[in-house]
Formats: sequence, C-alpha cells, structure tokens
Amino acid sequence: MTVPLSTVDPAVAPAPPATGPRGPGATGGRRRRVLLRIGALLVLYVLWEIAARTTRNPAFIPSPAAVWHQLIVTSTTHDGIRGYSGHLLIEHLGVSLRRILVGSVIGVAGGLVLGLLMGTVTVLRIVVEPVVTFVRALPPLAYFSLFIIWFGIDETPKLWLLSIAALPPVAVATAAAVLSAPAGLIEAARALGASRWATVRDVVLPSALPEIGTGVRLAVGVAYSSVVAAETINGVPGIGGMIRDAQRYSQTDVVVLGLFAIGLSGLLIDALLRTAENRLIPWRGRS
Amino acid sequence: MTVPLSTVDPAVAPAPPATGPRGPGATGGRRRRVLLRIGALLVLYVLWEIAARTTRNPAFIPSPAAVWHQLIVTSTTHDGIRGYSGHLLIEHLGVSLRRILVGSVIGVAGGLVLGLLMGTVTVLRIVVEPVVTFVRALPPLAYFSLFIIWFGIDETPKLWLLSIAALPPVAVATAAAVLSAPAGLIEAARALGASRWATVRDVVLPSALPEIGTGVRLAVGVAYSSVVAAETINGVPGIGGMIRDAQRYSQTDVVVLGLFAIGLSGLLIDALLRTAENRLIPWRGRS
Amino acid sequence: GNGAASGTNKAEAKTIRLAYQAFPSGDLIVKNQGLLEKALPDYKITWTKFDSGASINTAFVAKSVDIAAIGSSPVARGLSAPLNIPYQVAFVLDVAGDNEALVARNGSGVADVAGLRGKKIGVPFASTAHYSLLAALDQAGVKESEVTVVDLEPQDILAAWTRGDLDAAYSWLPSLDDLRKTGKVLIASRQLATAGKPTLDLGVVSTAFAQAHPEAVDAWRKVEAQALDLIATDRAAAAKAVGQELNISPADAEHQLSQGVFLKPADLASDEWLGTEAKVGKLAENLVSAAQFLKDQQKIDAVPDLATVQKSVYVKGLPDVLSH
Amino acid sequence: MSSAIELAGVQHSYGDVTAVGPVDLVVPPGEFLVLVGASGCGKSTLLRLIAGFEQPTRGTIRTAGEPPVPGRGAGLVFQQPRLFPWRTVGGNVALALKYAGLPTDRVGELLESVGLHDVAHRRTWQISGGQQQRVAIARALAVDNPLLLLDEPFAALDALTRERLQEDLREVSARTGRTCVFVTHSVEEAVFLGSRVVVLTARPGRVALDLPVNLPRTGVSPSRLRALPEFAALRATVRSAFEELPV
Amino acid sequence: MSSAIELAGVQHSYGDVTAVGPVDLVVPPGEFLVLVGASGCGKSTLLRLIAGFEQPTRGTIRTAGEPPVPGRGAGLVFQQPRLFPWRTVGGNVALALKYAGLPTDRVGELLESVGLHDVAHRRTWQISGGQQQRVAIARALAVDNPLLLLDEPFAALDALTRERLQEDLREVSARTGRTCVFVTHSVEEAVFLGSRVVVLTARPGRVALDLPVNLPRTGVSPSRLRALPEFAALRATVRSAFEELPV
Ligand SMILES: Nc1ncnc2c1ncn2[C@@H]1O[C@H](COP(=O)(O)OP(=O)(O)OP(=O)(O)O)[C@@H](O)[C@H]1O
Ligand SMILES: Nc1ncnc2c1ncn2[C@@H]1O[C@H](COP(=O)(O)OP(=O)(O)OP(=O)(O)O)[C@@H](O)[C@H]1O
Ligand SMILES: [Mg+2]
Ligand SMILES: [Mg+2]
Repeated sequence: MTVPLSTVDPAVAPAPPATGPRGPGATGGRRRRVLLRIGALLVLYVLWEIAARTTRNPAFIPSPAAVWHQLIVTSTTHDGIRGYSGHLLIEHLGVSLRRILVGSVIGVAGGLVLGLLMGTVTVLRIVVEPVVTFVRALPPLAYFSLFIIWFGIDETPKLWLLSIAALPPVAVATAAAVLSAPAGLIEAARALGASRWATVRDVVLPSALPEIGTGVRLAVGVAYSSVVAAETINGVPGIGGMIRDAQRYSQTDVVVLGLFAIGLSGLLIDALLRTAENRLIPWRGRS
Repeated sequence: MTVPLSTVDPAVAPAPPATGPRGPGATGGRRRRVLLRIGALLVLYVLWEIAARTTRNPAFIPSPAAVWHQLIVTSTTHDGIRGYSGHLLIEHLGVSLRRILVGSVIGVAGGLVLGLLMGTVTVLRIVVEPVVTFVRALPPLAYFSLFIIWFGIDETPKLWLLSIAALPPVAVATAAAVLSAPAGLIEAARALGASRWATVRDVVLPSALPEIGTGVRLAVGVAYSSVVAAETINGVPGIGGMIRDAQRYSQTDVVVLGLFAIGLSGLLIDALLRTAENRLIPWRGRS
Repeated sequence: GNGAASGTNKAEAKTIRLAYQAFPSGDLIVKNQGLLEKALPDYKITWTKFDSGASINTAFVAKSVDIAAIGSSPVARGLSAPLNIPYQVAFVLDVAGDNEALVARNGSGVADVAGLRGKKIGVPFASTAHYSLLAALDQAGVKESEVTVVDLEPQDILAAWTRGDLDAAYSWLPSLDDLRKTGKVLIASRQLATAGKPTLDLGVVSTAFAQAHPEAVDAWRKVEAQALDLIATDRAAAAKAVGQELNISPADAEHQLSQGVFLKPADLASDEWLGTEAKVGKLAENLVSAAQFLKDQQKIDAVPDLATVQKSVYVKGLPDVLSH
Repeated sequence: MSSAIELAGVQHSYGDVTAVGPVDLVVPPGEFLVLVGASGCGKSTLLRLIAGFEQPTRGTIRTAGEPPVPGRGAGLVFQQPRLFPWRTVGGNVALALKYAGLPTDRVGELLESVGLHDVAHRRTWQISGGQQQRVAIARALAVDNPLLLLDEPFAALDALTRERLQEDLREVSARTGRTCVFVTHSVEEAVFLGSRVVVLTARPGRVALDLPVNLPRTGVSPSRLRALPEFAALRATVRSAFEELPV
Repeated sequence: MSSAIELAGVQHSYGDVTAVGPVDLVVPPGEFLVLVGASGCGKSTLLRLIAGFEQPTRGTIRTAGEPPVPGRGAGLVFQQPRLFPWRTVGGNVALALKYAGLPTDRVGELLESVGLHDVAHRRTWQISGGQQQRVAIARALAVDNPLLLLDEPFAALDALTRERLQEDLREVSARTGRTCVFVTHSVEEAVFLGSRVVVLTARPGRVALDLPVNLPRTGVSPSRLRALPEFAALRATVRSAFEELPV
C-alpha cells in the first residue's frame, strides 16, 4: 500500500521487490487484513472472558456479558429511566463527540498557526516556544478550576480544556516539521521569485504536511483522552461524565462500556483522518 | 541556526540569503534571544500583577508576592513543619520527576519499538495499530482505578499510567515517519545488499529520527501533564499530589507555585531534549 | 505489584496500612502525634492519603489498605453488590454538623429549601453532601427533577459560585466558609442528622485484618478514642495537630473543628451509633438507608439487608474497649 | 547601462574550505558566458553567489548594479532538478508563472518547448531523470528574466535532445539579448553556446582562461557552425587550457 | 555457465504508461553492454528490471540463471547519487563494505580511486554534484559483484575526470571479467567502453540496434584507441542509428 519496505512480508528475507507504490494483491491484502483483525478481536475476547471468569470479581474485570447488558440498559428506557443518568449512551457519546470535535478543530487550527509562526518567524519562536512548552507541561486537572472562574461551568471551559489539550501536538509537530523543510526546495521557490509567504504556503507547509498529519492524529487522540477531565465538571450528559459517575459508584461494567464507546469511536475517527491524510499526501516518501 | 528561512528576519522581505546553515551573528542572536525572553517574562509578570490586583481575590489569582512567599514556606522548615505536607517543594518535585523520568523512558522505549514494528511489519501494523489507536483515545482518569486494582497504590500504577500516556506520541510518530522513509534511499541500501533489518537500522530509523524526536518531546510533555492524574492516589510526596491537596483547600498560591515548578522543570527538560536532537540530527532539512 | 500480591494474609509481617483523608478529625491527630505508632511499637505502620471514598474503596478491592477513614456514603456502596468489600465499620470519626451545609447565594432569591425549585445547585456527586442534599430536598418535598443538580468539586463550586453560575450549593469546609460569606445557610447536616439522616465519617477495618489482628484493632480504636478526648478537652492542641496535617493555620483548624460533631468515646457504643456486641446500633440502619438512596439513584443493583449490614459493624469488645 | 554582472575580488569559503576565488569578472549585458572547470572546482558556488544564495566571504558582487537577491531578475536552473513533489509536473511550471503574475495557460507550451508531451499531469517521480531536468529548465524559462543562470542543465539528456535544446537556447539568447551564465562539462557545448568561455582552475576556482568566442551567432546552421575550422580551433584551445591546469 | 543476463519478451508498464519492451536480450558473462537511447525511452527502467527493483509486466528476467533480487550479485549506480545524509561521505562507502562483510579500512582507497581526497569526513551536502556522483560510484564498486549496473554514472563529471574514470572502468572490467550494463548519453563513451552497444527506440524502449564493438580492449592507449578509424566508424553507426529513429 505504501513504501515498498512495508508491503513486504517479513517471512521472506531479503524482501522481494514491490512493484511500485501500489503492489498487486491490494484486494487480497484487504481480505487478509479483515481476517487478521477479526482473529485478533476473537483472541482479545477470549482473553477477556478468561480473565473475567478467573478473577470472578465484577469490580475488577466485568464479564463481557455484563458489559453487553449495560450496553442494552444504557441504550434503552428501563423502569421509566432513560439510559444512564437520564440520557441514552448514544446521547452521552454524541455530546462528547461534539465537544471533542469543536475542541480538536480549535486546537488544531491554533496549533497550526502557532507552529507555522514559531517555525518561520524567529522572534515569535524565541518568545512563544517556551510559553507553549510551559503550557503543555501543565496538568489540565490543575488549571481547570481557573477556567471555571473565567468561563463558567457550561460548554466554554470544556471546549477550552480540549482545545488547549489538542493544541501542543500540532504546534510542536508543525514547528519541528517547518524547521526540517528541505533547504533545496525552499531555495528553488525563492529562485522562482516566491515571496516569503508564498514560500511558506507552497513549500514549507506541503513539506510539513505528513508530520502535521501525525500531529493532528495525536491531537485528536489527546482531546479524546482529555474528555473525562473536561467533564469532571457538570459533565452529564457526556461520556466522560458518565464514566466518572460510574467510577465513583464502582460500576466497573459501565466504566468499561464507556471506555469501549470512546475507544471505538476514536478508532473510527482515526481511520477517517488516515484516509484523508493518504489522499492529501500522495508524495509521502518521495521528497 | 537552522534552515535559512527561519533565520531570516521577517521585517526584511523578501528574505536576504543566509550564509549556510550557521549564519553569522550566532552570538549576537543569543544575546537578542536572552533579551527578548527577559522582556517577555517582564511583560507576563506585569500582566499577572495587574490581574492579581484588579481581581483582588487570592483564591482566583494569587499575587506574585503570595506565590513567592509560598515558595519560601514550602522550601523551608517552619514551626517544626517541613515544607508542604511534611516534604520540601524540591522533594515533591524530585519524586515526581523521578516518576516522569521512569514513565517517559518506558513509554518512549515501548513506543519506539511498537512504532518501528508497526511501520515495518505489515501483519503487526494490521493488528497492533488499532489497539494503539484504541488505547490512546482512552482517558487515563477512566482506567486509573483499574490500575489501582491490579497494581496496588504505590509506585507501580503511577509508572504504568505515565508510561501508557507517554507511549502513543512516540509510537504514532515513529510509525508515520517510517512510512515516510525515502523510497530512493531504501532502494539504495537494498542495492548495497542490506538485509531487511539493516535497512531499518541504517535508513528507516535515521530518516525517522527527526519525527521521532518530536514524538519524544511530546511524550515527555504528556507524561508531565499526566502527573496530577497519576498522583491522585497516594500522591504525596509528589508535585501533583501537592497541587491536588492545595486545590482541595483552595490554596491557590500553592497550586500556582506547583504549576510553576512543573512548567519550569518541563521547559528545562525540553531544552535538554532539543539540544540532544540538534546534536543527533545534523542532516535536518537535507534529506 | 505489591498491593494485590501481599494483601492481609501476610499477617506475620505485622504491618498496618492506614488510609486517611484530609478532613478534620481525630484520625489526623492520631497520625500527627504518632499515637498508633506509640501504641503498637512492633508494627510497621504506613499512612496513605486519599482524596475520596471511591478511591479508598478501590484500594480495599486491591487489598492495599487495612484500616481507613471514609464517609458513610461510600461505605454503603462498598457493602453493597457488586463491590461487597469485606470490611467492617469499627469507629465513628465524626458526624457532619455545621461543617457541611446547603447555602443559597445572596441575590438568588432563595429563602428556604422549597424555594430551590427551578434553581441550579452545585454538589460533589457521590459524596456525603450529595446524599444530604437529596435528603434535604426530599424533606422539603422538592423532587430531584425540579432542580438542576450540577456535579462540581468544592473548589469548583466556589469558582462557579463567584461567577453567579450557581444559585445554591451543598459543600463543606473550607470552601463552605467562603460560600457563607455571600450566601445564606438553608440547612446544615446537623439538622439532617437530628432528623434521622446523619452523614458520618467512619473508620473501617478490613475483615481479614480484624480477624488476624484483633489486638491491633483494639489499639487503633483506643487511640482514636484518645484523639476524640483531646478534641473535647484540649481544642488548641487538637487544632495544632490537625492544622499541621491540613497545611492550614491552627486558628483555621480550630474553626473547622468547632463546626463538626465529635462524639464522646462512650457514646460510640450507644444504640444510636455502633452499639454493642449484644445489640448492633442504629448505624446499620443508617447505612441501609444510604444504600437505598443509592439504589434509587440506580448506582447499585440491590440494597443489602439489615442483617448483613449489621454483621459488617465491628462491635467486638464494645463497650468495654472504649471505656478506659 | 551598467554591466549585467560584476565580480570584484570575490572569494567564498564554506567553513575552512575555500571553494572559489578570488575572481574578477565583468559580464556585459547580452553576453553568453560559459563556465567550464573540473568537478568540485567551484562552478556551482560561483553561480549561487551570482544568484544571491551565498554571500561572498570577500569581495563584492553586483548584478545590474545591485547586490543580487534570489528570485529578482534572474532565472536559475540548479544542478539538481529540485521539483516540488507535492505538485504535478505541470503544477511545477505553473508555480513559476504564478509568482511572476503571468497566466498559467502557457504551461503546455513551455513543456512542449523542452520536448515533453503528455506528462503535465504526472507526479514528479513518475518521469525519468532527463525529463525531470527538462521540467526544471521549463520552469526557469517560464519568466523572461534579464539574467539566466544554468548549472549543467543538459547533463542528463541524450545527444539529440541536447543538441536541439542547445540550438533553442542559442537562438533565444541571441534574439532576446538576455545575459546567460551557463555551466557545462562539455567543451563542445561550451564553444557552441558561448560568446565567451571561462575556464576555472581546480578548487579554489579562479579564472584560468577567458576566451571570447567570435563565431557567427545567427544565420549559420548549427551543423555548419560545428564544422567550421574556427570551431575546432576554439575547442582545442579550451581543451588544452583544461589539460594544462595543475591538478 | 549460463548467461549473465537473459531477458525474454520483457515488457514493463507503470500503470498505463508502457516504458519498456518487449525486449529480448542475452548478455554473456564478461560482456560490457552499453545502453543508449533518447531521454525517457526506458533505460533506467530496464536497469531497474535487471537489478530486481521492478517486476516485468510481461516476460521473464534471469541474472545468472535466477530471478534477480536487489543486492544479490549486482552492484548498482542509480541515476541520482542517493547518498545517505545521516552518514558522512566516508560512512556511505563504509556501509557498502559493512554489508559485504568486508573490513571498512578500504574507504580512503575507494574514494581515492574516484579522485576524491579529503572529503571522507564531510557531510553529503557539503560536496559538489559531481563529487556526490563519484561517491555513489565508489560505493557501488566497493564490493566485487559479478554484475555491475551503471545508470549514467559520469553525467556530472568534467571531460578529464570522466575520461580517467572511463579508462579505469574499462581496465577493471577487462581484468576482472565482470559483466557490465552501462547507460550513457554519450555516443563516444558508448563506443569507447562497450564491447557491445544497444540503441533503444523511443518509449517504449525496444532494441533498435545491437552492435558488437570489436575494438582491442587491452594493450592500446586510450588516445590511440579514440584515434582509430574503426572507432570513428562505430561512432557514426551508433549516431546514425540514433538519428534514424522515429521520434
Ligand atoms: N512511476 C512512473 N509512472 C509512470 N511513468 C513513468 C514512471 N517512471 C517512469 N515513467 C516513464 O517511463 C519512461 C521510461 O522512464 P526511464 O526512467 O526508464 O527513462 P530513461 O530512459 O532512463 O530516461 P532518462 O535518460 O531521461 O533518464 C519515461 O517516459 C517516463 O516518463
Ligand atoms: N557546504 C559545503 N561545505 C564545505 N565544502 C563545500 C560545501 N559545498 C561545496 N563544497 C566544496 O566546494 C567546492 C566547490 O563546490 P561546487 O559545488 O561549487 O563545485 P562544482 O564546480 O559545481 O563541482 P561539480 O562540477 O562537481 O558540480 C567543492 O570542492 C566542494 O567539495
Ligand atoms: Mg556543480
Ligand atoms: Mg534514466
């Protein structure tokens, strides 16, 4: 699918040559991939079942059946109660996904701008880079209270938290990638009469795209994993709020269900991002 | 210092040419840098002082003087009490730094191995990549209680948490960088008779180093910002535990002091990492 | 991996692992003055700070603690399915008094609990204050659905309060002090306690530990009782010890201590609380009612029956142990 | 009008490696200057100095009376194609037009002029080495700069394509009166293209021979030009200057 | 012994672009085969097929009787230098020796053999284009492979260096009896080096002329060889084959 090296089966060494970027058997590869993944899932499931049966403590490791049961309970209305804490699982997830989406978009956009500026404008790098490094070392749990003072307890502080969590990977990756932009191509653009800004737009940015893509994927992951922190405050509805609540009442099966909801939707979004990346960056490995 | 583009003053457009990778005025640049940073610090300080004076609520924004006072209090023995909660600030920080260090090292090593394997062995990528994506979407706060149940309340669960937090940036960055390895150079190595493993070691890994470096810096930052989450349980001594404690008692000046301790030591470590990176990667922008 | 592996069966090692929390109580005095260490010189004693009952429950599940200071609400949870933590309540550290209260913000126009209808109230979920708030609402005939209850940690309540985002809050010291400055107390836990809905801070002992080391449990109860005596007799000394543990001034600590209800050691064995070996006290009923509350909240699957809970009250040697 | 290029005592060092100089050289407008010299003698460095990508360690450089600034008034073909992999072949040429504020519909025509058909939509790694080099030439020729700097532009081309492009370049420069500096390893090419040939010594490159070429630049067919006895004589002069250099 | 290289009906397409073929070619061991053809006609593709980096779309390839595997039994000089920027110049050459399990103390000698002194410690971007190409040659020659595939290795070199390296290569191949496939754009070079010259048609490259060169390969000085009338005749034959190709 990608660079020759990676399409090669490790069993055959030294690797046989691949026929260009897209080798034959791409469809055979897809079937094999699906089979492998299903196999891996089955193995994980069996391991889980065994672990649950041997520990025999649902507070440690809830059984798959218990989690499945919670999935049904939280997705339906039982005894006049809708799902969990009055909201269906899908609603919790939806609210959180919206927050993650908005937070990621803001964080990625901010990180991109900051990273580009840090990478290209020396004065800004000198002043802004330490600030970014400082901020990204700070634990969200520690400064979240300040956000409440500034932004209240509704959506705003949550979005701020997620944005600030998502910003550093993009900013750092972009700044680093910009510094790694191929000197030869920057010269080529300048020789063609490109202005400073045109050079950034037409050379530096495209050459940084693969690394920026990685930064974006990391950023969305970080936003995801910050959703519980963001929803410590007034977090219901919200998958993070649900998990927190369940945690405090030791409802491990609901916690695990929430983790699955987060992890699976995270997988989906990452797959989308990866597809977009491959479309946008056909020149990977060629510069 | 690096690529011509970035050493150029933005005021002069189109940029005048730089004379090679290390332009003249490197020492003049250093003085300017120090001056700029001191200036920025002063501005921040004045802003803080103004904010503290106008809000007049030390529970929200403690004055610089109050934080300074806490620095002295927590760093000395007063009325028979050592520092904060029986430990000096430097001890809290030291304990946490040790945790961050161990967690980062484990996480980075694990991420590197996983990333390399994911990038080079197709079967592993198909199976392991979704797992990594899944795990990195999970909020540490959600699964930390599982760690407590599995590993007790001492160092082990904290180190696990920090390692798992630090792993994904390195793993994702490494895997992506490996896929971006220049196809031409991989062919060159194979033409020289390199084995599969030699190609990885001599081409793929070096070409991925700049991006891995970014991943490592992000990983250490993530470990830093996870230290409060890791120290929610049995976290004293520890800077995260100290911050949480202070937070519960609305001792905002101690919280801010803790944030400074984290942020500044984070800056220092990042600077070390950056220096190491520049030493290790003289070819940045040349491949 | 030390927690799960070692556990309490390592009786020969003679160690006691105590979990404590940062609320003012005799427990902090015991720790600060090293009373237990003096009473049991041949035990290796470790103190671990926790910041919520939930995490202490988790630590019990992980077999990482032997004795803990924990609120009545998490204990009710721990004793119910699915957790069924094998621990027993062996001490009442304090009863919430004026140190936990429901406060309405000046300007919210709320004059009494019934006036909270349609208002926004902040409270840390799963805490004793949460339990008390719902009890207070119930008492006043306000349905939970008629108000907006927001999950906030005490420090966050203060922040949201200052902004005017909350109309009322049920919280505890020290943030309660700040709330009271700009608000009006609607009801305090002291009143709820007299109305039969007390919230308590309890001392619990893991069953395995209590069976292996009954003499250590006795020693622990004695020093806790000693601390209660100190609070009653020498407030200043007690405040100094508590203040040191909480990183606050002795004056602040004294102020906080003065608002809690600390029982006399002798009262502990009364029918009102733990009771005696012959007859377990009302505490068990209180825990059952807390569990019922959790069941109503859909947080536990089933309410344990009274007999089971009574077995989980450690009354061995009562009342003699506490009367020195 | 001032000289197109003026080098006075120019010397350039990379760290402690002196690559060029000192060189004194005055190039009047319209001149077609060909630089010849051993591999590593400093030809590319000299071109980069004239383009403004390097600052001389000693001496001064003026192009059209001003210190050179990259991208101002000079088209440059680097020794490597340096195509942008994120743009198609056509997109690479279009970029040059865009920067000059010209309409981008001339892309096809420009590619055609270097003998490339049907590759405009390809990615840059989907064409051969010689094709890449021709794209770089088309890109540099897209804009009518008064100065043209070419670093071995035809090195990767077969004899026929090379001759055709040589003739085109000769014709263009004669017609438009642009100043050209052309680096080559082929003595034949040097004499055919140049109105003046400069042979550099081994590193650090200094002027070893500065030879005016007084062959007719128009009105003679290329093959007849190559067959002239003066052509052979000039070729021999350059070649022997080359051979007599101390190594 | 079987043929060094055997191509039977070999054809190669990149997507819908057919680059080469069909080509049938048998190269006996010890032959010095030179490939000539227009830019973009498929020379590099043919070399990559023989090296095992591409699989033929049709037909079969054998080197020493086996399907070719990259890095096994063949040294390869790509059209671009492809040096590793994370290694010094010397480190690049050392790598080749390391992979062959040879001691790395021959690095200096190998660099010397391509006319490079004092650059072993430099970074790869601190040497000129021609020097880079020579490092790539030294790297490929470090190991004695029975087969040597060279894609325009001397394109970036000045006339004198080029001639010296041509003579070295001619001498080495004659002495060691290695099989060589050499791509060039210079007809002169083709005739001088080759024991056989193959001219390819324009894309898709097919064999247009397959010419044995029966010049003495030893015992004659290079300048005398170039002066032989047979040399001129062969050069003319190749050149005209080239010119007669349909474009
Ligand atoms: N990846 C590719 N996709 C599509 N077409 C390609 C690809 N690589 C090469 N080609 C085309 O195949 C043909 C042969 O390419 P090849 O590189 O073999 O030419 P060549 O004879 O080496 O030319 P040159 O002398 O310019 O190096 C060219 O027309 C080229 O445009
Ligand atoms: N960055 C650098 N650092 C040190 N030395 C360098 C650097 N760049 C070039 N050199 C040296 O300077 C000399 C001149 O290099 P230059 O590229 O100008 O040569 P050239 O005449 O273009 O050679 P070629 O014909 O091989 O392209 C060479 O000997 C080279 O090794
Ligand atoms: Mg050069
Ligand atoms: Mg080629």
